[in-house]
Amino acid sequence: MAIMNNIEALRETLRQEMERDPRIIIMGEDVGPRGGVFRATQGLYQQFGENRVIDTPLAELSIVATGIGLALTGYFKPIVEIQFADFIFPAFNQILSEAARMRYRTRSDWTVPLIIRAPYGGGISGGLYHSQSVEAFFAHIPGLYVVAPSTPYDIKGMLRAALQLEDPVLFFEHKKTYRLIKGEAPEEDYIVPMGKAAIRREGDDLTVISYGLAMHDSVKAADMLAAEGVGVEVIDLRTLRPLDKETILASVKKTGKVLIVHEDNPTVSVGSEVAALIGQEAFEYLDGPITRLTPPDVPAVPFSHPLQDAFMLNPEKIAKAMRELAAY
Amino acid sequence: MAIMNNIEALRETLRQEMERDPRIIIMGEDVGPRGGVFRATQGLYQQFGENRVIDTPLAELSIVATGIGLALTGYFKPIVEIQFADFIFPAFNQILSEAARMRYRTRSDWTVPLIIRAPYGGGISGGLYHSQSVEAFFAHIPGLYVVAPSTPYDIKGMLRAALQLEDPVLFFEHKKTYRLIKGEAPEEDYIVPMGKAAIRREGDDLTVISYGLAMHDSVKAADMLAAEGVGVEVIDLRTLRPLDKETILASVKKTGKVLIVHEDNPTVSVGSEVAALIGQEAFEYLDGPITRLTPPDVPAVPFSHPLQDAFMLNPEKIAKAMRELAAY
Amino acid sequence: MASAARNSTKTKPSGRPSDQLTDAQLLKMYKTMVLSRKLDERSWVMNRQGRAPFHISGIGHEAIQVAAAETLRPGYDWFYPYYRDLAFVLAMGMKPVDHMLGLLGKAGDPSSGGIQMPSHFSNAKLRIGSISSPVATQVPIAAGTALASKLKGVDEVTVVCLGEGSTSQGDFHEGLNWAGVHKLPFICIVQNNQYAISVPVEKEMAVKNVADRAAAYGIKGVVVDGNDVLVCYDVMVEAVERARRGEGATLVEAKTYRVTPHSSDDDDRTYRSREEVEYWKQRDPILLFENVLFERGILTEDLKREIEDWAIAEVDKAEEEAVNAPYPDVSEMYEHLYGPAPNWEE
Amino acid sequence: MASAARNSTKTKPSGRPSDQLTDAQLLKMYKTMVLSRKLDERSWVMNRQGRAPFHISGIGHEAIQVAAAETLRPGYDWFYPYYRDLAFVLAMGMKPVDHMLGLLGKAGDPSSGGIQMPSHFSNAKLRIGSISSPVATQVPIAAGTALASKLKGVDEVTVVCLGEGSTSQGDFHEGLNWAGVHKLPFICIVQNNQYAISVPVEKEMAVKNVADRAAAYGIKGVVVDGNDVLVCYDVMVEAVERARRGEGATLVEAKTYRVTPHSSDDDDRTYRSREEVEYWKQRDPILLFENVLFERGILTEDLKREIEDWAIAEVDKAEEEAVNAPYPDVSEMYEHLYGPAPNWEE
Ligand SMILES: Cc1ncc(C[n+]2csc(CCOP(=O)(O)OP(=O)(O)O)c2C)c(N)n1
Ligand SMILES: Cc1ncc(C[n+]2csc(CCOP(=O)(O)OP(=O)(O)O)c2C)c(N)n1
Ligand SMILES: [Mg+2]
Ligand SMILES: [Mg+2]
Repeated sequence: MAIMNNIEALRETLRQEMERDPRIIIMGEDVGPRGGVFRATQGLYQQFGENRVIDTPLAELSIVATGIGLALTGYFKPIVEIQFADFIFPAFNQILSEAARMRYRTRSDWTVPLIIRAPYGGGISGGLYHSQSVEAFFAHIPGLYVVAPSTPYDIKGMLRAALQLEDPVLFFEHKKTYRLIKGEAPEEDYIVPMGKAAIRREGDDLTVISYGLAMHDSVKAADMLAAEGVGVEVIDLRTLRPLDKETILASVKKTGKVLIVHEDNPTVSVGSEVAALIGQEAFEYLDGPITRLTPPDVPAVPFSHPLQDAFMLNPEKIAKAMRELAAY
Repeated sequence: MAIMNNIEALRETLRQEMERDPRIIIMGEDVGPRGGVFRATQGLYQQFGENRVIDTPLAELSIVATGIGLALTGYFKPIVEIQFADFIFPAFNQILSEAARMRYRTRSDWTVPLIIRAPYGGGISGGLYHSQSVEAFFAHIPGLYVVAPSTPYDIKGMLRAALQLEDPVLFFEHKKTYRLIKGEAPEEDYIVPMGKAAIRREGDDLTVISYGLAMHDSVKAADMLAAEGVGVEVIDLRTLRPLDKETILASVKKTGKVLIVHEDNPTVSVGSEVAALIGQEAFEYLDGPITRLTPPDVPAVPFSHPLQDAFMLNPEKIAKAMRELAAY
Repeated sequence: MASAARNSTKTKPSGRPSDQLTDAQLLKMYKTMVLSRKLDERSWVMNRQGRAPFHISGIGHEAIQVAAAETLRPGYDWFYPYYRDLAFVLAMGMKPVDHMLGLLGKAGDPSSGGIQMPSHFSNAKLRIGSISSPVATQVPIAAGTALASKLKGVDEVTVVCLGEGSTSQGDFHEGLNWAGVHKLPFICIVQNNQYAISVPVEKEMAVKNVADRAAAYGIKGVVVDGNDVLVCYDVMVEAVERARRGEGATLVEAKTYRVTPHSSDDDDRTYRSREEVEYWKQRDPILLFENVLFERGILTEDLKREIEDWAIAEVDKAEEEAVNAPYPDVSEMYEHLYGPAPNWEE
Repeated sequence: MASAARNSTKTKPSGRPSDQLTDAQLLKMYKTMVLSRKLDERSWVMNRQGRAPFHISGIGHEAIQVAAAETLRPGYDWFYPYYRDLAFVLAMGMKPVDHMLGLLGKAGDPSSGGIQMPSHFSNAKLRIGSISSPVATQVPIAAGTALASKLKGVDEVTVVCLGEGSTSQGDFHEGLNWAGVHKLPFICIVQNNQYAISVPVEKEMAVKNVADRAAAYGIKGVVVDGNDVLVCYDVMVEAVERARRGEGATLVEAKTYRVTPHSSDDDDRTYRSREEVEYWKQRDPILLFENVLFERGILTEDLKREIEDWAIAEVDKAEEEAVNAPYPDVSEMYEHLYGPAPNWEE
């Protein structure tokens, strides 16, 4: 089985799926000859031509809106790239008011099979506006799928799953994982279903619920705790809307303790929702407070190195929180 | 003491404060001769003239952005009206990326003392796009104050408080309460501080945490429960960011049971955050699941009457949830 | 009303496309305008009687709408309307009862099954796109649809409507920019009724004509008297032909007037004079069209009355049908959030 | 370099505003351009050496920037820059070390204390507005600031810069619309360097000149050779005077070229030819200005070398100072979220 990193998995899947389905077209800033600022679309313009890999004006509102208009016809399945998740907000109204509500407001007469890809997350000296985690805003919106795959296997499988849906999907890729995370990604056709979390590591003492880069750090921290005799179960949510309630609740019922870890700022976040879910539906099984670990509740990752380091999560910080909760 | 409804309290406060402080200007769609579609600014154009009450182009992005630009100079304190909260999303990027981050990214060299008023909420046959609760999106954003006063007293006091701040404030007014809710609003100068919840009704058996129209319904439901011998404490959050943790936690520690009630859809909402807070910081005091009651997790209030009725909360639905939790 | 009669009244043999309209077509257009007007007036009445919570009116806008529709192929071309496009959607094939069902929030409302407010038209079979309430969002969406036709290599045209006030939104700018960059088969019709609710056009923009904005996007801009159905038709024929031939987009500005309040929630006496409204009532597009039809001998007083009676009867029927139609079941609220997921569990 | 010398070289007594520039002014402008260039080049070196994580360059854009600054009153007029405006902010009063501190994310960075990426300029005392990364947001904000000056009745001018690609954003449209509607003392300078990262201008817009967009807003539009500092000055003088006299806004399009990659993360060989870049290097604004200054006898080879040495020494000093400056304390991350709340507890 091929070993590749996240960006390679993404690129390969885009290419394979475009070869298979002529309705797929890619649009975005610099996705053409340049191949994307992170090289997600490298070679695709050359292979598929300017009618299927379209460099757009610098205007996210209309990148998403024209994607909606293309999708509505049924002629095409657009995958649009937002260059950095931080720049998705000009398109917020189009995503919320149009893409997410089209099916509901027309009783499925019109649907928007649109994939919006966006690199998010910090740790790459991107400062306030090239580092943001933006998933909370979208996870609040009925009508959207929101996913954050973080392994090559999942990127492949979830992109394929997204392409099979007739609904809009927000496809968030932690940019720091693009080259950092390597793993197996089978050649053959497979999908990773939406709404299914993965258990990355089993354990009986404590459940960690995470996603993205923080999930990888959580696995490392769990390894440290294992050496200390504490069994930590690490759940990778993968899909942030809809949440995989069964997997979350089953694990918490088993361990009785839960630590929620993500890079997004804490207030009104995906972590809040996971905590609320557990507090309501697994209350009787809890042996300790529903604990959250996130960066501080500040606008986003500061540029300056020492601040960025202090902001970002890492295995040590997570292990510390695990220890405290395990000792509760 | 004068008895008035919410819209009267709003209008009177705007007038009084504009008389006091010549730096206050109002901008928005139809705020001028028309006096606003809900009449919040009625008479102000006539009294203060077209340089202080400005009818704007139909463009929320620039209503907020020019408000930011006016505020930055220090010459003015703009209060901008978004005609319906549903239409705030074109301005989302300006609010999030500019207003909310200006102070942080300039170490307080530049500040944005801007008030953004927006009528929100359903029950007025507004359908999907004239009924939304939008507070969750903003409550996630560090750098913003988010308030949802729902009595004449609080509208007066919190608008005055907002005008004393040097930071952006999202001022959400439940439009169904405009004429429905009446109450005392003193003549004299007073403020209701940001970040302080109000206990609307005391009780020992159960805490309800709510805001907006749902809070008023919760008080009615609490009255019903009192007749049944259950003491319900009703907390009106009033400020959604930052939350009044002390008041919330103190009440929950007293009653051991908590029901969170709001009109916004549940997933990744203010209710999620309140639940997460309690699950982490009052865990040991809980005698029952952290319970949430909201409308269904669908895009917004449907137009058709039977659906709207089924969507909206009311005292009966809330009383039912109270009873169930009390019996736990 | 034989074609001879029509030819005899053809006063200007100017080679205008509208000269080619047959009497039957002209009468069909006239009838649609009258039908829309009666339906609209009835909606006001029902609102004032407390039987419909909300109505937003297209009265005064019928000429440009019906003219434009006459130049399109319903069910082939794509149309993104706005909330005043009652006459437009009727001309494209929607029925009076469709509007009435929406007005009352009934289950059978084909636009949204009672989910949306009235006049938020949609009809997938007719390729009438669904509109939301936030204005101007439909413009860049329509550009995307036009791009789809172009990429697919079919000669479909996409038409999108909005009000002049809504051209202040960024969505308008971005949509037209795409139409220019990709030379799209795209027509944007701005129905300039001189107000955005209460805000007069001078406070919305510093240009005299919205059509002047076309030059910013390298597309064609045309101003037309939106109350004159025949010149509207002429302009639209040209725009549609250009679009079909792959020659690019047109921004059509139809100057008109909203003789009613903005919506049933508005009171327009607070911001404009009765004289101004009266002036425009004299320029009513139906009145103007009638003059032409009378002049050409196509319409007679009798026929006019006949058409009005027919229209009222249609509206009566539609109202009755809608009143008797069921409301959506409450379970509907939970439906249509997501499509069925593929069968992923192997 | 007495004024006599200058007059003797005054080849075109055309009544152009730039004819009134004294030798001292011209040399000051030249020095700022050279200083900016050297600082910019050093930033590239430090990035390539792995000492600075990111740099975004203004090389090639110096002429319009320095010319525009020369027409403004620093600390009185309001200026919203964009990330290529290194020469502009230097001309307005920021110091090389200010840039260096930002480049290295040091505590003393006056723009953001190391919170923002480099070249996200801000200086409240100089009335240089803070910029974020999402492009074009500054345009309607700047319109608001210009409105403030107008409402207050002071003759301050607001200048805002952005790239041509960024004019595709709705923010640009909305900001310029306000400038037109309110006839604001507002100047929008579009630095058209023909690319938005890799996307050439033909894919961004269907008009030849961004300045053509001015007509959509009822404001004045001017195209200027952005590499010719003197014609830039001429155009800006007129725009500033119009603004100060209350005659309204101007959209100035300065045609120029980005001779470097978009940023230190870019590789421009993937999307444009070396010949194209070479062609534009021959049209370097500093080179062009030197030709004029040589011709007029204001600059000599010796003086040129002297100025370059001075600039490099300034850059050396700035670099050293910044390298030795402390990083922000981690506690800084938690500060400046909100201002101190008034003392509300009575
Ligand atoms: C984004 C947004 N902001 C505000 C509104 C409220 N609103 C509805 S219609 C309207 C005026 C529209 O004016 P115009 O575009 O000229 O169209 P007209 O109604 O005159 O036909 C306003 C402000 C809205 N629907 N959407
Ligand atoms: C809203 C937004 N989208 C995307 C980006 C990423 N980005 C940064 S600069 C740039 C190109 C800007 O081009 P232009 O406006 O022509 O300015 P130039 O860099 O050429 O001076 C892009 C796409 C951004 N900063 N903001
Ligand atoms: Mg209008
Ligand atoms: Mg450029």
